[in-house]
Amino acid sequence: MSAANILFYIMSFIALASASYVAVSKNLVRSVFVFFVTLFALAGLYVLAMADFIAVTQIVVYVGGILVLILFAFMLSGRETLDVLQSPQRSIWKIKNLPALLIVALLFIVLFNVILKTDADHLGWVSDSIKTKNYISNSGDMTANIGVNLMTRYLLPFEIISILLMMALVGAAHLSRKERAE
Amino acid sequence: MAYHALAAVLLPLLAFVINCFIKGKATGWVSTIAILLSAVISIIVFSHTFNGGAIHLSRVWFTIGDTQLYAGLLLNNLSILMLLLVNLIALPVHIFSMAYMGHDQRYGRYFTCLSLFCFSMLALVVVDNMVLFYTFWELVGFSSYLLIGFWYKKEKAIQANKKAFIMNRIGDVGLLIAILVIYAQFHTFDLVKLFGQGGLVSQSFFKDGLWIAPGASIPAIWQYIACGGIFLAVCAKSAQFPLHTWLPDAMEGPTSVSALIHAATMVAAGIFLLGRVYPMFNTAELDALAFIGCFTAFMAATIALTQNDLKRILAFSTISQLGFMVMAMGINAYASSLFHLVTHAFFKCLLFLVAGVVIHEMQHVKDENQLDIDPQNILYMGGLRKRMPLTFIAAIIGGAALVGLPLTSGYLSKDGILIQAFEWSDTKSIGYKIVPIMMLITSWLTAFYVARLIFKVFFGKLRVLDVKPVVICHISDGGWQYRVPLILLSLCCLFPVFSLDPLLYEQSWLFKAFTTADHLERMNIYHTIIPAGLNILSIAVIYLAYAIYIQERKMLPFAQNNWAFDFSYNQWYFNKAYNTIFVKPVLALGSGLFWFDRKVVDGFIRLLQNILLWLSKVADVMDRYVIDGFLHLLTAIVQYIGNFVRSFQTGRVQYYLLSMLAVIVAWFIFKTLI
Amino acid sequence: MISLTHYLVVSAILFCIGLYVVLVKRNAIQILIGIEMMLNAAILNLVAFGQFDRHNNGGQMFALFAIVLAAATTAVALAIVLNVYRRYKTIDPDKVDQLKD
Amino acid sequence: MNLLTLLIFIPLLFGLLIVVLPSSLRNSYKYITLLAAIVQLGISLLLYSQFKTGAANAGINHENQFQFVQKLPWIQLDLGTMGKMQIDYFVGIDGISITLLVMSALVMVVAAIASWEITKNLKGYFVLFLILDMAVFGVFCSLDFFLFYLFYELMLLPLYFLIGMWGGARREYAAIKFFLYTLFGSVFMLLVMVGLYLSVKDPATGSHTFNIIQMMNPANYDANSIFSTVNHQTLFGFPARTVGFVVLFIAFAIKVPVVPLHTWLPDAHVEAPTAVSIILAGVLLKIGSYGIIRICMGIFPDVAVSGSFALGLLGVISILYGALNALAQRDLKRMIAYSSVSHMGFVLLGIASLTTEGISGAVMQMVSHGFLSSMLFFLVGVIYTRVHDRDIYNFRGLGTLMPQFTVFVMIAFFASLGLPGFSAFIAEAFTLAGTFKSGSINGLLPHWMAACAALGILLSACYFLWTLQRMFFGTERLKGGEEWKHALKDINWREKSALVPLALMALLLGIMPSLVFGKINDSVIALVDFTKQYIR
Repeated sequence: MSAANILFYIMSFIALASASYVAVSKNLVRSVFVFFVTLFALAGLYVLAMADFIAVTQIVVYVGGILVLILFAFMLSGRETLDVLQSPQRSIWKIKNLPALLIVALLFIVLFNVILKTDADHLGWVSDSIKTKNYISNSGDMTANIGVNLMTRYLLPFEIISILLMMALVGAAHLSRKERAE
Repeated sequence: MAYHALAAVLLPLLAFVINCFIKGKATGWVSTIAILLSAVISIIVFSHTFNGGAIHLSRVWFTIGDTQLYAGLLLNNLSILMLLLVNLIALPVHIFSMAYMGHDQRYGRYFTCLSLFCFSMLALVVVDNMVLFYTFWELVGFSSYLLIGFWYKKEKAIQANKKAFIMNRIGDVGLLIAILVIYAQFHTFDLVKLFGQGGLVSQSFFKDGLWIAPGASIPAIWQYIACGGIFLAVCAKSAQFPLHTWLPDAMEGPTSVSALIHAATMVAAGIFLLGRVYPMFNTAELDALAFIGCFTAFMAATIALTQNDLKRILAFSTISQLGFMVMAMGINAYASSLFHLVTHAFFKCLLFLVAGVVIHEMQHVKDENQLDIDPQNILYMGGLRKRMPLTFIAAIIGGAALVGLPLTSGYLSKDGILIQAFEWSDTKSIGYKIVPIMMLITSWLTAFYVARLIFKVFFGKLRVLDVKPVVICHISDGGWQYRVPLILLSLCCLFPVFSLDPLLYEQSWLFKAFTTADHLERMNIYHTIIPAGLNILSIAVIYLAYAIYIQERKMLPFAQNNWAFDFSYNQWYFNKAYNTIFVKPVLALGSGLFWFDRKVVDGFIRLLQNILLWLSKVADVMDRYVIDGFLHLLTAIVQYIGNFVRSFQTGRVQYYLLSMLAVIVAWFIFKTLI
Repeated sequence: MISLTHYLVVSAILFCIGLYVVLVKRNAIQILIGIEMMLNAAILNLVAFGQFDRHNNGGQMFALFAIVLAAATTAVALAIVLNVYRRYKTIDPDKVDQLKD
Repeated sequence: MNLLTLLIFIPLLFGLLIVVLPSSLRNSYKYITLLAAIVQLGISLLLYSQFKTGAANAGINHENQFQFVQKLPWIQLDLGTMGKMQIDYFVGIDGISITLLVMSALVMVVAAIASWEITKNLKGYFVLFLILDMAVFGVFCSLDFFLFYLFYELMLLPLYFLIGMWGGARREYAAIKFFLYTLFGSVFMLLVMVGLYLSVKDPATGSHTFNIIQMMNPANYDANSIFSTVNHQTLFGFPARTVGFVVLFIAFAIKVPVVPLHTWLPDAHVEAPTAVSIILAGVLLKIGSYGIIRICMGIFPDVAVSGSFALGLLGVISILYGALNALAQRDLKRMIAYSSVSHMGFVLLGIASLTTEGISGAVMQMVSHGFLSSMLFFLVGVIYTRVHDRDIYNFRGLGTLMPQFTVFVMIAFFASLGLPGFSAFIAEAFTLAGTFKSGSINGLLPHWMAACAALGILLSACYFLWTLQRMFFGTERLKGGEEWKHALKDINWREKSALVPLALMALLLGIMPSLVFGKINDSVIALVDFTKQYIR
């Protein structure tokens, strides 16, 4: 077992465990912060999957943007949310959550089954890519390659995404604007 | 003449109808005038048609199927005689009643009923067919019912009239059956066709156990049943054994009624019926008739010996005398029987009217002194001959006629019967001798109780004084309404009315009218010895009674505490016996059948009902717990599922998502598994 | 070289956990977190498969876009959450049951 | 307008009028009902006076001899291979129906007068009363079996409600009992009716028919049908025609009623209001016996002849059994009900004799009993409305308190026990005469039956006289004391107006039986001739 594998298990354990905690926790604040951990662990997994640029972006956008936004929203929603904080429900395994759990478990089984059936490591195009050495190794020049691709091959989606992002930000700003009293 | 007779019959009906709508004293006059006119007419009819051959008048009454029913009059000697007799008896009784019932509140009702009776009785004697005969036969019973129960508040009276009607009904049923047999056999109800000269009945004969008539035949037994039915009818109407017990009880009615109905006319209807249907009977049946009459006569006479009720003594004497007549019919002494019927009607009516006067006066004594006595009880009477001489004389004449002493009408008729009884028994075996001998004894018994009656009532001293020493007594013969009838009837009890020869019954016009034989020689010794012996002994018996009741000598056989006395006093226990043998079992049968009806017939229905109910209950249980239970289970399951599913349907977005996912997962699983 | 299957399994688990959070939580913000988890599970897949496209970098590229889109949606979603809160004084999506004013 | 149709449907018209009238006019309902009954009586008297007699108008099994006939096609369905379904509105009368019509009309008038005492739910009562009225006349007139059955059933329902809603304490029990009994009978009648329908073909049209008169002709039966007269079919191992006869007989015998199917009668009578008792005893019982004559004997004469011994025996048993039961009663109304059983036994006996005297006597008894039982029940009603008690033992000496009433009671009692001069005597005497003659003429009934039945006359005297003596004579003693004494007023003009016609009719028919016999003779002779051919 290589060091990469060990790291992978550690990372994935952290990610899944923290995600689980988010799922079961009744404490909103705590779950938001544990969610950071999940995101960090995921960023680590990206790194292990040879996508260091994505990992960085992940950290910047999520941790820097989304989580801060969430915290803001959380702060702004005020007492209601705190009420929820103050009255933690005792039982975690409530009967009404059972169907959800069941469905989720079933879905997982289905997905797992599909994954096993697919046998992703020996898919046709994956094997081809290994044969033609078209896979990313520990070389370190991938960021440049991403930048070139972004400006050439993926220019149109890139632009559309940027417009979309702008529209979303403008819209979000508009929505969260305080309405005048009428 | 037929229309005259019809008028005589219908006048009392007219009086009845008028009396239904008017009230008060006028009713008495209406009825009396009607009966007076009727009597006058009937005398005219009698004088014209007696011995003049039969008159038959009939009209179609109605048609049933192909049988025509006629309504009509048949006037032959028998009916004309009866028509006259009834009128002659009814007239004095009407006059008597006007005084006797004068103070009764329901005076009008009394005369209404009396007129109804007279109509029915007169119609009964003249009608020409069996259906009408039965009709009026029952109507006289009905009017007698009304009159016995005239004082309807008296418990005894209403018991008596019920008894009278029901016992008469037994006879009616007998008569009805007889009529049915005759109708089925001869297809006609007409009396002339049936019983006339050479009529259908005389053409019928027995052969091979069948009774064969022109046109039909029937098992011979039915001839006997028909005759039995007629006997039953006679026994009921004429108070013969075994249906005699109603007559003494019927004395609860007004005395005038007893005089008319229960002494002279209605009770004679039985004899009249025998006279009408005489050709029906064969020898054996006539013998039975003779024995019935003989036994009844004897029995009633023994009972009369010990009774203390004035009217009851007379009632039993009536039964006894009717027994004589029935016996006479039985021994073929047709004419004598009818002769005795007529003479008896007069003297018995007279005696009853005497009794009426006496009771009336005793009632006065009772009311004026507020005594607690029975005005009819002879033990309280006595010494009345000085206070009411006319009544006394009438009683003596009536009594003498009843005993059959010479110079009275009773002598003529009764001795005739006795003589013929002896002659009849000569033609039979020795056992039949018992009949005339019994009749002889009965005659002497008659003499004794008549003497006892007269001595107790009219001789000695007034025994009311034993109860209360000082009483106010206004006892007299009463007004003209009392005197006239008594005198009239007394005259009719004497021999000249019937025969100019006071000793020979054969010379009587009445006897001749009904005898077909011309030879009236005094054939044998009986004709002399019997009247002589009978009367000598009768006088001895009367002296005996005199000795006992006036001189008050103690005679051993007449002690009042032996079984014979009790037996006689209690009227041979017939009432008790009938009560136990017939009345109670019938009532018990009725109750039993009602029980049967309620428990068994209805119970069966109820059982069915219960079974049905039970079945339905089972079905109900099935339905409720099995079929419905299954449904309930289903619904419970569905409801549970529904409740379970409903918990998702809360309107929460997430649950919708969940269900969508569920479908998707299901699809996945489905695809994966297959 | 870590097996693709491992990534896929981790991603599946993460997706399921995210889904669970979405289904169960009563809080709009938490639901948003659940959605983010599911998105991240998808991104993980993209990234994992992206290893085998060295020239075009398709997987990584779309992972990048997805992250950006997630940011945009989050921004809008949070704005809506704030608005809802302002109107209804709650952020429980169940209780938000009126579309009109 | 056909007089019969008018007669049948006049009550319905008046009933509709009552339905339409508002409740505020409820006091007029009884007058309307009385008016309807009187109009009917008038029409029936008109029919009676126009009724032609003579052998050419005998009726029975000749359709053209019926009078006042109205025949309209009513339901005609083409059933394809099964032929045509033919139901006619077919009414007509012969001698047997005409006297019953007049009797029923008079009884209805009396019943209408007796309805005065009804106080609750007047509209319902009088409407039901008039429907019942219509159905009764329909039954007597209809010559189509389907129509007959329709009216027969139509009678049942109003009666059920009349007993069940306006009756005494146990009215529901009595009503249900009555209903179940009669329904039981009529359901089976329906089966036989359908069987007959499928067996009989109208020779004129060739299709099946419900025509009663066609059913009387043996030639109209299909050879292979269930009730065929030629081929003797069997049903459950019994001859089919016998089964048919017995079933119809049971249906009618329940109505008559014949022992042992009589137990509904005392209960129904005891619980029913007076007017309903009057109709029940006066008219409905006659429908049973009318049905036996018209339907049972008409359609199954062969079985009627062979079964006449059993019929006669039932009649005798009814007479004696009813009379003995009456003897055991304490309830006046119940006693009279049992006496009805006894008296209707004579009807059955007379019919069974199959002689002219017997059947004439039976019809006479039907008419006579119609009047007399109405009178008796009316009289009981008089006492009951005054003190609400009917126990014979609770009264004594009513003769002093109510003299006029007592006179009517005596008339009714003596007329009922067969005192000559009243109709019942003629009826019973000729029934018995016919029965006895039967033994000699056609040999159907043994002689002893008449003799036994004659005992019934004796027993009827016993129970009537006992009641008379117990209740009306003697010194007055009442259970209710002074209170009853005040309540027991003598009868008023209204009651008299109901009683006098009945008493007069009983007397008139007793003196002039030709009023009945004159009209029925030809029909009776025709009926006897019709059945004679089956006597072997």
